[in-house]
Amino acid sequence: MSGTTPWISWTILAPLAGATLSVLVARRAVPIAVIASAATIVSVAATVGQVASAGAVSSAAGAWGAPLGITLRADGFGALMLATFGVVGPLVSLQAIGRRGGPRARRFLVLWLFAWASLNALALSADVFNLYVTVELVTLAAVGLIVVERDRRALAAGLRYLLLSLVGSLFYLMGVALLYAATATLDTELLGERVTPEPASWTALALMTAGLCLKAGLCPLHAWVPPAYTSAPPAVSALLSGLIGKAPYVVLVRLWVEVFPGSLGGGAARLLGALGALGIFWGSLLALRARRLKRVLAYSSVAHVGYLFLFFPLGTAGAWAGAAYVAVSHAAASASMFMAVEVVERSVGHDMLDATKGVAHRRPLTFVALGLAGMSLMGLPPSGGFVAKWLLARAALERGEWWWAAVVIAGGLLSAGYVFPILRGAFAPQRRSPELRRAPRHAELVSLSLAVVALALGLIPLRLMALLKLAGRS
Amino acid sequence: MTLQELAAAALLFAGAFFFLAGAIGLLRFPDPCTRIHALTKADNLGLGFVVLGLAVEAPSVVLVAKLGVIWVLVLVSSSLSSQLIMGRAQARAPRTDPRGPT
Amino acid sequence: MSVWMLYGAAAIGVFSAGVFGAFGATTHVVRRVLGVNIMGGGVFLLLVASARRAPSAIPDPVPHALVLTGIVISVSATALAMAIARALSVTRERDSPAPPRDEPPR
Amino acid sequence: MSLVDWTLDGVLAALLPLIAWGVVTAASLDKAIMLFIVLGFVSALAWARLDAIDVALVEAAVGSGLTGALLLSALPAIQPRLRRPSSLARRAGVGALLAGITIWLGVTTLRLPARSGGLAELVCENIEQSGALHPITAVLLDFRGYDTLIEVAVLLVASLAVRAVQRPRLRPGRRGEPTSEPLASFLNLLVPASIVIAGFLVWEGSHAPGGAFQAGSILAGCGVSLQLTGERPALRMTLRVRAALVLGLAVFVALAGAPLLRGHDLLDYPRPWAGPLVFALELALTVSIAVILVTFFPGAPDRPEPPARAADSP
Repeated sequence: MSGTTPWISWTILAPLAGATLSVLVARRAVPIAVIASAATIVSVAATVGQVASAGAVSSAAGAWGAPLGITLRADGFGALMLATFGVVGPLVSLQAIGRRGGPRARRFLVLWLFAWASLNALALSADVFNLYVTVELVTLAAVGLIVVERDRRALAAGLRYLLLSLVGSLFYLMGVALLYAATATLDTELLGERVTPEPASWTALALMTAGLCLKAGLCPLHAWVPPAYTSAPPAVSALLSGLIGKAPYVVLVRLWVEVFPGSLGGGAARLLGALGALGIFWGSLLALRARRLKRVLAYSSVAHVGYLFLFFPLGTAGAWAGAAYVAVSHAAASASMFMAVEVVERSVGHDMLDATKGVAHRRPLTFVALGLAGMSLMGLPPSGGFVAKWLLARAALERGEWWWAAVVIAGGLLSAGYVFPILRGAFAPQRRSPELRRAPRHAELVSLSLAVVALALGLIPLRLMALLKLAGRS
Repeated sequence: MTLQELAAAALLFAGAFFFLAGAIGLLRFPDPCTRIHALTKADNLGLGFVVLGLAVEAPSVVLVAKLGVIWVLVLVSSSLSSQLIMGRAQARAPRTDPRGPT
Repeated sequence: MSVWMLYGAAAIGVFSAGVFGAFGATTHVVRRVLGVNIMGGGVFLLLVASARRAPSAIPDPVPHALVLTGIVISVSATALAMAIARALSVTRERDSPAPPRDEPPR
Repeated sequence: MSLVDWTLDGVLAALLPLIAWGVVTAASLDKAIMLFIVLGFVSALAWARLDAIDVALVEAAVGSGLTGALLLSALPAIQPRLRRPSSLARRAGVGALLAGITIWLGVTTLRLPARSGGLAELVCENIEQSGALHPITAVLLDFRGYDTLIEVAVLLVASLAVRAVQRPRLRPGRRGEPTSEPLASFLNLLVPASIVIAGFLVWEGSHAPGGAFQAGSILAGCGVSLQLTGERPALRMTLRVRAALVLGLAVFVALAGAPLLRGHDLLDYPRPWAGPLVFALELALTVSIAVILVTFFPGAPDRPEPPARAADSP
């Protein structure tokens, strides 16, 4: 890289430096985290700007370049993920800053900074082994966040998530070993040129895909998702479901689009799509039956992972845009819902579905947030979720494979089935006002702003789509 | 085959013999005391012969010194660990062994 | 048949044993951790074995470096898993029994 | 290759999966962990046979030694009630899956290109310009230094998370049984010996097998021995300890970021200075790795807490 400011590297180094410093100067952890977050946001914005104006940006670590060194590359998809992490993450972390100090808030902030650095590194990495290392950093930081409050069920869920995640990573790593043995490179672009249809390559693809599906919680492998998302502190659930859960998918897309583009739309891809469809139905049905708000949201996340996988059988640019849009809009909407549920839980004392009864009048901001984010989850216009599902359905019809479109529409109807009861309970007229405890004001504001983001995504899709098209690979 | 090589081979074989004897002893002897006894023979004598055998063939004095250091380190750690194991075995013996303390 | 193939085949055997330990043997957390570590050992062995295919004198150093990184990551994850398992068995005793699946936490 | 070589490699290669199978099917957990440690040492032998001396060193010290100690020291504290035997159907399912995976992977592996130098040549061509003359150190800290940067972050995150889940009560190391005389004198010998060996390994790392990870794990082994024998209490999070924890990552981030300020790529060391910079980085990493690995151990082996104690969460 020459001449341009290396913002792309700062998106990783800034949060990493902030995290390091706030471990050292624990007493000043909060201000350090604020400064590091600001620096990271600036770097992310600048990187996205560079990508939007000049196309993909890259930087070779140590100036070596592939195949000897590791390359960081921000294409349209990478920039979109960077932007998502950089908008949703800091908003969620505001609640820890708002809680003002305390060892728990400090631990949360440090681990979040590490997680953010690793998520950015993951979005930018163009090296399959480096992706493994960053995925492990994401996982360990996520487990740290889950268990940070030492709640017994969170410990159990965190341990389960950690072990399954490690198994997934090692399947992935086995694939990396085979790919390197076959091609003598780890760089995704070079791999794309050198991979030939031979047993080692498709075995590697199968192993890596299986490992990543386990980590992403694709339907038959989703058993770890609900315990982790429901027992973690709400802000952590918001990060897990909104951002961290997308990390394995980002790696998977890199793998299929850059290394194995020929497999898109093929038999294995159809299998992934079918599992995605299964996830949409199964997740939505379980969400319909759940009686706790957090469980509804956790199962809804399982369903939304399903939408992401509809990209693989379609494999067109339109489907890619749709899947990326699902990722982005679900990140904002789901994080917003989890934060709103935190407010409800703190106000009422529990998070049963009927906890929302009559709370709308007392916590209007939260319920505006729930309503807007719920619209996006259901895919009602003009939310981001609507654009996402519309893009996916259109891509399916363009390829003449109407059944995927039917899945998308049915999934939307089912999600209406589990989102409406939350809102109906909330807005139902109530004879006497329920006793409410004090709830954190900043959590309400965070939830509302995330919901506004989810809505706004539906109003400005064209700009983001232009960004995605730049990548122009698929 | 030179005399040097012959000597090295003989020493290595001697070392291997003690390792084999130690391994058989570990498997066949009845109680911790005698097992440890068998093991220490393997560690001390067996490794000693192997180190000697390698030292005969070693191209430099530094390498001989390194081999010697390895032998001493293994001696220290094996004597210490057998001492610890026996200490623990004796502490447990009255409870686990119906025939009384050994 | 060459030496690397010998170790390559061994690596696959080790990996499979690890998969069995992680998924199949029992659900005890220590066994799972052992299984995961053995899976890692299999992958590392394959990497190192495949580095020895060159006819030249020195093996490919890149897989060696990857394996070093992998071992360190493995031990980090193992340490975290054991710490959580310990914390879990300490808390287990005194906390109230787990609430039913869909009940509020208190 | 002589017959002796073939026999040796054949025996090692056959032993590895057998021992691995023994670990996962061992009747008791103690036995499983012991066999796991044995597996580590046999792997180290195999790696030495495959000319991977660095890997053998790290495997023996970290993969087998420290991991084994971690598992063994935690075992008494983990209640056996966590154990639930898996159902026959599950075992059969996993077994069938496994047979498939093994055959499939085995065939694939044996059909890989039989001769490939990988990136060895490229590494040799560029090693003069890197910060180290030993190829593996050059890959770890220069060519793929960015991987190592993230890896050090992984270590630090694991250490922080381990600390976070420990009950504060567990942190001070409890003195176990009184240290025996020979053990005490061994520990006295251990500290200076480990420091010398670690220093030697860091120095060697620039041109021969050795380096920060090997040296750090030797030092950590010493620290863990002191802690597990109750000779020293577990580390308290004083400023000095925290500084040691983050030193490696801090130096690494600084080395990664400094070139950015001059308009270069990250980790692009100024070439004439690459050698000294990489050596300084190795020293910092050695300290951090040692301390981080020690923090993975919560103190002397403990038993489950008596149930009567009150919850300590505020």
